[in-house]
Amino acid sequence: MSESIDTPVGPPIPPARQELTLVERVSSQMGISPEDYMLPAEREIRMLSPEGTLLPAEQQGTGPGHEYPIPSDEVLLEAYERLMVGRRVNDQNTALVRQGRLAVYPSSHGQEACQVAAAMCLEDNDWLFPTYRDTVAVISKGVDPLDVMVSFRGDWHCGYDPKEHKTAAQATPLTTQLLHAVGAAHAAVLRGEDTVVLAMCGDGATSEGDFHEALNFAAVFRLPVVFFVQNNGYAISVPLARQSAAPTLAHKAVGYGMAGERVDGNDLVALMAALRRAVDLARTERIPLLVEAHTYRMQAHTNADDDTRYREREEVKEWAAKDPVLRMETYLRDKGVLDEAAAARVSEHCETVAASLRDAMNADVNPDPLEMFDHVFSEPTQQLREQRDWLAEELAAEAAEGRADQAAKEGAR
Amino acid sequence: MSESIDTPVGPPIPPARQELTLVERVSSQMGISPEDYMLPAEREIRMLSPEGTLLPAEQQGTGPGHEYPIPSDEVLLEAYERLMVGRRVNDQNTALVRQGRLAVYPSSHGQEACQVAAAMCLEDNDWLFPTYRDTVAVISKGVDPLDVMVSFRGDWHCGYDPKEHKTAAQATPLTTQLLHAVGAAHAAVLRGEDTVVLAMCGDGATSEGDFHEALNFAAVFRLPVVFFVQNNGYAISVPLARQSAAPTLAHKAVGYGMAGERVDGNDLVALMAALRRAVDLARTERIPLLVEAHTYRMQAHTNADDDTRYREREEVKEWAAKDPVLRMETYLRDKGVLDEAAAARVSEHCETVAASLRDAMNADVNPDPLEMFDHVFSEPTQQLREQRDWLAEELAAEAAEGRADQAAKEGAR
Amino acid sequence: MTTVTETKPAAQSAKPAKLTFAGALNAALAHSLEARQDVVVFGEDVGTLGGVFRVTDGLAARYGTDRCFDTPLAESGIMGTAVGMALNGMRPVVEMQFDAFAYPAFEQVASHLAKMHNRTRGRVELPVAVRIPYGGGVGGVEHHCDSSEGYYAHTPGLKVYVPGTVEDAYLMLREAIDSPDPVVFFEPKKLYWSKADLDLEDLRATYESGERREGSAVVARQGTDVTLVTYGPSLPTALKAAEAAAEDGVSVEVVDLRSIVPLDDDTVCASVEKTGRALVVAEAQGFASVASELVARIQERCFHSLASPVRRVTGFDIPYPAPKLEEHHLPSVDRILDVIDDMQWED
Amino acid sequence: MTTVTETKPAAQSAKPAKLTFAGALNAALAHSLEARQDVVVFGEDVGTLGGVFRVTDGLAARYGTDRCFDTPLAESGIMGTAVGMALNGMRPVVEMQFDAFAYPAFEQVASHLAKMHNRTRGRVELPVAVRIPYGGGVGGVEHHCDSSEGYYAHTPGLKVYVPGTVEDAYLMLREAIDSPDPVVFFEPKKLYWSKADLDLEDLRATYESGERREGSAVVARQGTDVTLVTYGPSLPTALKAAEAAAEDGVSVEVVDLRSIVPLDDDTVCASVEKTGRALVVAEAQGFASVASELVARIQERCFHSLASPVRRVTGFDIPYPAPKLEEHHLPSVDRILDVIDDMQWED
Ligand SMILES: Cc1ncc(C[n+]2csc(CCOP(=O)(O)OP(=O)(O)O)c2C)c(N)n1
Ligand SMILES: Cc1ncc(C[n+]2csc(CCOP(=O)(O)OP(=O)(O)O)c2C)c(N)n1
Ligand SMILES: [Mg+2]
Ligand SMILES: [Mg+2]
Repeated sequence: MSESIDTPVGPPIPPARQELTLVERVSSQMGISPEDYMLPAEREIRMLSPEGTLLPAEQQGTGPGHEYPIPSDEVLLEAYERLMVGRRVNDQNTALVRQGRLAVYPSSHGQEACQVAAAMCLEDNDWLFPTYRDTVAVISKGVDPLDVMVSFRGDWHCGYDPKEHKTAAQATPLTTQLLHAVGAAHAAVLRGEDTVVLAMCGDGATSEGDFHEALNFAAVFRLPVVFFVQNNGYAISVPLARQSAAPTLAHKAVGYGMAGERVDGNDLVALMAALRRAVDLARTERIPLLVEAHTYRMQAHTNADDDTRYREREEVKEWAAKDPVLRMETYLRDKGVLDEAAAARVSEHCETVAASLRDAMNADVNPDPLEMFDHVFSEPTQQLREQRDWLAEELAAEAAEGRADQAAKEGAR
Repeated sequence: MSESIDTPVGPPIPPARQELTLVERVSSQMGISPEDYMLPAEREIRMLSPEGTLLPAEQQGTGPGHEYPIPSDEVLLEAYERLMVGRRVNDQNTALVRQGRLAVYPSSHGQEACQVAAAMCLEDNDWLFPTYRDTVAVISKGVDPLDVMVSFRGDWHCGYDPKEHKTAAQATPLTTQLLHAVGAAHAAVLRGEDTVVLAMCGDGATSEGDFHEALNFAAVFRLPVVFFVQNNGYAISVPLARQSAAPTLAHKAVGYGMAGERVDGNDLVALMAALRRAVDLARTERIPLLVEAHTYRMQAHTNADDDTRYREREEVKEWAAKDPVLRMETYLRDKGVLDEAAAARVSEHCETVAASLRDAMNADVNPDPLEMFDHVFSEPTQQLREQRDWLAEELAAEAAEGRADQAAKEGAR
Repeated sequence: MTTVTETKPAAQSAKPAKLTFAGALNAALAHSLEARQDVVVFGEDVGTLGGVFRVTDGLAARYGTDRCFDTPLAESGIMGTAVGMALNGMRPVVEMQFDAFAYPAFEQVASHLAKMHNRTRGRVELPVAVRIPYGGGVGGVEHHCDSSEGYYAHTPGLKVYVPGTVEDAYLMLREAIDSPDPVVFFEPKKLYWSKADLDLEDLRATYESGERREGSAVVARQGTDVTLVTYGPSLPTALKAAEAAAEDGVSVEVVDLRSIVPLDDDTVCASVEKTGRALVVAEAQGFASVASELVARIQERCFHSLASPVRRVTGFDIPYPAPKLEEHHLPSVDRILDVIDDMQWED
Repeated sequence: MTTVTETKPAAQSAKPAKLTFAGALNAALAHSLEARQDVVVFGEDVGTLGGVFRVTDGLAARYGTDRCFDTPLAESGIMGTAVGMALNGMRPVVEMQFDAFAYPAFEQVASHLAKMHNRTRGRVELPVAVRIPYGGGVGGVEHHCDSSEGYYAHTPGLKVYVPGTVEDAYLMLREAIDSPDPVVFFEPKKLYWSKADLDLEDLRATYESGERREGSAVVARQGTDVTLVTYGPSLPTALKAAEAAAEDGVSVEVVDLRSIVPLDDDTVCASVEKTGRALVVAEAQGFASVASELVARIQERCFHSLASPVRRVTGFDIPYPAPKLEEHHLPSVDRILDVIDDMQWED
């Protein structure tokens, strides 16, 4: 980070006052009114029925200003594979939590279509800003699952290199990462790069002040950020109606002069279509957009949570019927894109990943306690060096005692 | 604050999920679509031309769902008097700052129509939550100008009793008061009172996270709060285009399922009409609303500011032509509501207020330093008592030295 | 009211332990809701769910959803509306779900909650209790284990309470709610499941009899050689260390502060003047912390009674570490014993 | 680099004073913008207006509006985007307009700015400089005069610099911007208009020669009887008090810390071991503050050299008072002299 940047300084921030507002310009290019540009389509975008059949165009919710071309079969097959891996990762990790091998795991079981689409809509140089629940998105972006699990196993806070993977550390303090995403996009724009940044958050997170500040900064500075809200209906126990009285979360775009759209969050085809277009628009027009996906968290918030306290089993069952995995599988099989060979390959891939997770999480890894002092600053201060020495002495004494005890035991034998 | 509340507990918070959303219900009562309910009218509401003539109905910007009856002549005359007093207070205080009698004074010169309407639209039991710039609103609500000036003279932070006047201490940390307003409204609703709360902020303040959280809490809990944004085009030096890319600030209502409206902020008639209706709706429907008034701060941000650095004199001149005082005066004179006698009475009232301000601010008031320890807690802690004693000793020693010096001087004579 | 209940693991106690720390808090909330109509409890997940630690369990059902309710997910919103509610006659008890998640509310706390009474020259009281589950030792992931009491203790206008026993969990939370001043009430997460043989109705009667020990420290264990000053999450560790030291022939007096603001200087100084040595134990990072303040005051006030420098055992000056490392970060019995050992006994 | 420039009022200085504290900061920003392309300066009113204290005056015009620009009015937004920008290769210098207006950014500071390097196991550096005009003594109204360094100094992962001289204003701001770690850089408001006879080009040359005194304290005045440890806004007061004490025959050594984190224990201890007495002076409320830490460390490290307890003169534990009262709140020369008088000289 100490070298200076030698790429030329990028396009200037737009001047304070423009003849046409951004909304007016983009909407008139699209031939629709500014309000129609900003407001989501009347219905959420959906390509597949819950049973996995392609809906007729007029039932997809699309329309003027809300057109979403369906991605190619190739892309969708690739997406399916990641979907399957994601599901397997979720369920393997949940099992490892039960076995006490992981400290915690907030599963995205049920939301994997969102996870996969969020990563796959991006180019290699684009950035992803995920939350604690977005492990599958991080993996889909190309981070090694074992590195991701470092945090959930309790070894260290983040186990991968955010800069290598253009994937920020998974954020726990809600909504804070949206601002980081905006800053990352701003940096790219200042350098004249055409990077797009996708920032993820949940429905509950939209209530935080940082949500407002992030969307507003992105709009005012015209930054290519796609804000992707996974609305799974709950923030731990608190239902959406306690978070918002807006008709939909996508309506929040209007307050920033942004376009908002709603998508069926369990329909991988619709998600891929909508997010890809959002990313394209963000890149070509250099604008932010808001996409809300309506989905469902099938399991409790984390292993520490008991969801029977706040939601009906009936509701959970209803959503099981809309599971994104089956839906996508049916569609691809019916279409002949997913044949037996492909299915077998996918399933093998899933098992390999799961096995490596099991092996790694069952291994005993013990981080070095002295490392606690190494990354507070780029160089430890005098104060930290003294504290490090104190701990080092303690550890040495303990080790010596341990050796003494051991020797005593061995002597006694 | 230590007695328990004996009024019955008020109407329950609405249940988590409702058949119809609030927006759907209210808008269908009004016979318009939810989007038309939430979005501001196409043009800002304006009753008077810049020259002070009543505009024909079709030019007022009103329409279905956006009807604003004009208040009675009596009310408007009363409003005019407060407007004149407000202008006089602003200019007197600015003069006192120049003379070094006040530490600081953020003048609302040019915005007095907003100030007066904000206070006058409320009933006695309604609460006002003002900012540093809203001195005239606080006075219009009935607080003694001399009490308000305690803070600007530097004696203490707030000089009036917020509970007596149902007027919060003027807030400096931007936008924080909007949440206080929401809490105050929530308290009233819980006790079954039909209080309305009006919360004021500037255009810059809408960018803070607290703006979002306040509007959202108010909407989710269905609280009778009118959020009144005085958009004067600048946050110190930063123009509106750097605060928001939305078509108008009133559009921000949509993200909360609220109605937003824009009003000409230099037209006291339109402001009175729009705010009164907002307060009525808030009270009868128990809903929050957002009202944006477009106005202009004619002077620098405060006496410490130099506005020639960031805005053209031409622009200031343009706005001078739209001055709210002249406009209202012309209208009321032309209508025969303001005759010579009334004008003389108003002018006398203004001079009385100004004279009392001058007298009070020119008097030397010195707060007791030991009072610094009295209001940190309801009872000073042991630690504070010790610190108070320390200072008391110091003051006593200084006084003794002063007396000794004095005696020495007198002895020498 | 002078007996001090040590927190013992249930298995070791003679009678079956009845009351948990979390249960005592829950009861204190319930009794407060019953005692005064102006009390309202709100925050994230405190309603239907009963809080992620179940401290508000059953309150919404028993007292109604207008007395105990969930808010949108926004801590500044929770704190700011609590300020407004209190200004308009209510007595809010708000929960910040975890220590680090109170930071978004910091402006509302520092600029309003702490200052309103003073700003308005005493005309407005803000009787708000802010409950913060806090501290480490429970294997929590990042941002869930901060010891943040230092930020609040450093902010004039806030009272700061940290109970370390089940009894105090009940009594001090009721005091916090009844206080006319804002109180930041820290609940050591690792004590939530600690238990004591206490009868709730006795506790309630004690509290309602009007006896108070607000702002006063207690001597949690008598001793003669060295004074160990501590509070909240470190109290059980301190008591264990004192026990162990006794076996080595060092008699440790343990002072449980209970309240950081106000602070009971008299009890602390009386003990240090008696023992001539002092050690402060607290989990938070030590730099510019409550522990620093305690060391500073003790040497300021008891300098000539001190046989050796006042020492401290605190968390290191590092961000709270990952679960597998926290045991090395937190003050431990061994670390305390080492420091006691090192207190110039030859003098 | 060991000469220390005392801040003198222009009228008293022999040569016409050339450089103000604010001017030195402005130059440091300009030279940093010139020295590295990754530096960007942003915040509220820092662009067109040049900042409410004119510290960023002319930067937008000279270096372009993509190097120095105004943001929407949202401090969490400013801090959060700075984190993201730094993560993606920039070197942001952000301004919080006044001390108390940095509080909305507290979560971004405490949970991300301070922790990111550690969270990512050292993989991500966040070279962000946060400029905060701070402290009192300028007749400011409420929320404009907080001494908030304690909050940041208590947060592991942040460096905290507080220059007290015009020379340090320049050198330390450049250090802060070049630091690979986040630095909270406090600018004492009451020193903005203080002046010194310094040549900017000399300063620039000195800095660019690579000589550094990062994190080290300096002895701002030599003395033998008592050590006065201070920093930033209190430095001129401390020097005046030392002058006055000299007239009373007490020789005061003044240590200017310059950097709170990291802290130069060696310089402080060397002085205290020499003088045998220590006094800490700081404007912030004293409870659980940087001053507490200094008192604690001095007694921990120099106990056996101390002839009397380490004392402190700080702001009282009250919200910052209104303009007419601030003179009674702030450490004054007289108050410092009183405490020095009280340091058991008969011993
Ligand atoms: C600032 C902050 N406050 C509170 C929490 C505690 N918390 C963790 S997850 C969560 C609910 C989040 O809900 P949502 O945004 O809908 O995401 P989901 O968990 O449903 O994916 C809460 C309250 C937190 N992590 N950060
Ligand atoms: C949280 C916070 N940040 C910054 C400031 C400093 N400040 C005072 S007024 C102001 C501009 C406010 O603009 P606006 O909201 O439009 O109100 P106006 O002054 O125009 O009435 C700023 C930045 C503040 N008071 N509070
Ligand atoms: Mg959710
Ligand atoms: Mg403005």
